[in-house]
Amino acid sequence: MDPKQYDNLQQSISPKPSILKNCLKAFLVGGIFCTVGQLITYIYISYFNFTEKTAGNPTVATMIFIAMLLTGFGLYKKIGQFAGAGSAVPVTGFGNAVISAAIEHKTEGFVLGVGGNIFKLAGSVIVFGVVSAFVVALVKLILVTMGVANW
Amino acid sequence: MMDQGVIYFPSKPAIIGSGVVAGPVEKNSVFAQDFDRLYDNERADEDSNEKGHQTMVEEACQIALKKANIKQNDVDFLMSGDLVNQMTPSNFAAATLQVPYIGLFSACATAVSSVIIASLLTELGGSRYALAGAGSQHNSVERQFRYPVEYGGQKPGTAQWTVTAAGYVLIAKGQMNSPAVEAATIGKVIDLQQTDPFHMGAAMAPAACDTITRHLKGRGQKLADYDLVMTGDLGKVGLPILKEMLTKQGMAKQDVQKIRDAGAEYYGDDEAFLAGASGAGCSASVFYSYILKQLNEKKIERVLAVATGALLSPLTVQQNESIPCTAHAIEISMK
Amino acid sequence: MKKWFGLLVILILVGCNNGKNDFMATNNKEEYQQQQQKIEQILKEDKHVKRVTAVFTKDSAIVGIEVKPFSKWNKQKYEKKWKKEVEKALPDRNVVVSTDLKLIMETDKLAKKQLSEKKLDKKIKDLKKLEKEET
Amino acid sequence: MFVSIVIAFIVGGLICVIGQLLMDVGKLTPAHTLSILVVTGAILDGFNLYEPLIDFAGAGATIPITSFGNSLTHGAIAEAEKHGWIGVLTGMFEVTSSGISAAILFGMIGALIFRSKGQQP
Repeated sequence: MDPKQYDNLQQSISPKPSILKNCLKAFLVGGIFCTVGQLITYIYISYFNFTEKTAGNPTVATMIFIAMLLTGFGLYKKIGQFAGAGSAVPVTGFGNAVISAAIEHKTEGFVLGVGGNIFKLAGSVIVFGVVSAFVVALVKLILVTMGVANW
Repeated sequence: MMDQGVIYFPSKPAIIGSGVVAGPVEKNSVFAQDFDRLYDNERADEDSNEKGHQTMVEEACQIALKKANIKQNDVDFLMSGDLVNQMTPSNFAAATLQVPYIGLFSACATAVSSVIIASLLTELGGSRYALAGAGSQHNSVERQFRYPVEYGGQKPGTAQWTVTAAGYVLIAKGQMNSPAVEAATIGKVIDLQQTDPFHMGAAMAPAACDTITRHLKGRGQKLADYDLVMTGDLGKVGLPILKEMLTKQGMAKQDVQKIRDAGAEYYGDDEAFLAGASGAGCSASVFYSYILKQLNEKKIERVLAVATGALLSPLTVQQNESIPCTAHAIEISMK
Repeated sequence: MKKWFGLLVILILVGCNNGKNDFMATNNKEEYQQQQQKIEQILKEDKHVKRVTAVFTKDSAIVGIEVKPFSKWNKQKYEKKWKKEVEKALPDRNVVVSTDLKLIMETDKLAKKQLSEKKLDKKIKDLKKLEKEET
Repeated sequence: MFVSIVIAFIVGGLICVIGQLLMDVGKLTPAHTLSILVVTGAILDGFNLYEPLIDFAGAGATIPITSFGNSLTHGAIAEAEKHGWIGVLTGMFEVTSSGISAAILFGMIGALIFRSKGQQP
């Protein structure tokens, strides 16, 4: 049997993921994470000296703290299996990637294990964030210098 | 009657003892009552997953020896393998057991390939007693091949759950009233360009199909000559694919439908385990507890046990290579 | 979980809608009636404004403007425009204009409290500093 | 305020749906998906489109990982505006340090106090 024929056979038997159902679940859970974020933002604005602009940072830190608890108690992977991108895309997913790697590699010691592997999964997000931010800012700087665009 | 990769054992090496241990999640397995020991802790109370894995291998071997009433010093060989990097759980267990040892890697098919080698050594007269088997531990395998255990990635419905279990058998010269290894078929490595590491069933089914076909041809048999044909860890999706392939090759439909798969049945209908169980411990724990028990109780007489293995590494997956797979088969009979 | 969440939402709703349906809330000093009306005139016609809260002293003024939810997309553009207009209307004062929730909340608080001019001036200065913060 | 929360829910949910589509239809791994979303956030900020989204949706835009790319670019652009070429390099982490530092800190704390719960499906 050649690979193409087999692939057709295999796909006719394998169950397909229900994309609509997955999207609905991602929407619901992702929405809930953002709602919780919004409520935390309100708390920081109401009870602490933060404006809408500056409340973002403590909110993100709080969300990552929540992610630590959910990961540590073994709940985040259950949410993740249900929600897919709904729990991966919010910043808690970034936190989960970092924290799960840290917990996992604890047995190899804190320096090489935790320290060396903490960004094993989340590192690419930082790398591509920084590189793309650099390129975008540079392009913009060039365009502004040329007088084609405004800041 | 020489066919590619098919071995016949005229002296009928006997399986005189077996030991199967499993982790806490495996208490829910439909095969759990046949296991010799179930741990309450997935690391077998050790401080790392890999150490726990090693302990499981050691205990399974000890149980097999104890059941057969054989001393450790009388064992000539140990054939073992697992899925962790460089097979350290097996290697370290061999250091503890102090039995001459060769580590084998056929991924999840090591459960059977180790028994084939042990039977060969016995057949040659080079071994009085040989231990053979394989194991896997969920956490250590998961973190090596996929993500950290606590990472919240979504697995598709075709993904399988790596079993925490180890199964070992003690093989001796042929004797009455013990299940005998009559023949075996060593698998080719088959690669039909499947690339999804979350769909091992589809990658491994062609290898199982090839091995079963060759074994039946080499032995001049039909599926109906076996009371039980069981594959290792094709899972709930891989098994129907295998059945479809065999049917297409002209095997009788009612015989093909009787093929069972340890991985597909392992956790029953629990949907949390998606497409079922996988891992070297999956086939080893079922073959060397459930099947041997059925044979010993003379409920069945002839079994074809086919363990499948996906020969991938995280590296090859990331380098966009396809997943080559193999399957090894042994024919066990009870007279 | 869902129940708690619903309760929280209701609490916030109740907390926010405490009968403040008027368009503009101020510290209501008679001597600043004129300025108050000026500001109201500027903003009342604007269809993006939901509510205004303002506090005046002799030397300074703070105007918090709540933007309608679906106009928030261009909030920064509107804020710039309003800033200009309000500064023009109150040329002799140190003015803070903001659409930020924090500034609106604080201005609301100031409007309710009866504080001395000096204290109000200081508070407004603090809020201006807060508004300038970037991170 | 209720309307704002509903908007945050819907916008945040929709960004996650985009992520889910990338994974299910585009067959991408989570790491690829998140990287693409971060890059998207960075590019959107280049066109001055992400800040309005934050003004509109609040946490619905700041919680998804896209905002990480946005704030990196935002910091870089803000510094570039002030200091020119060098600013592009130095401004990057000015706004976003909290996410990364919190992740590192809580990762370490998590490793100290937790142990993998492991095997529950």
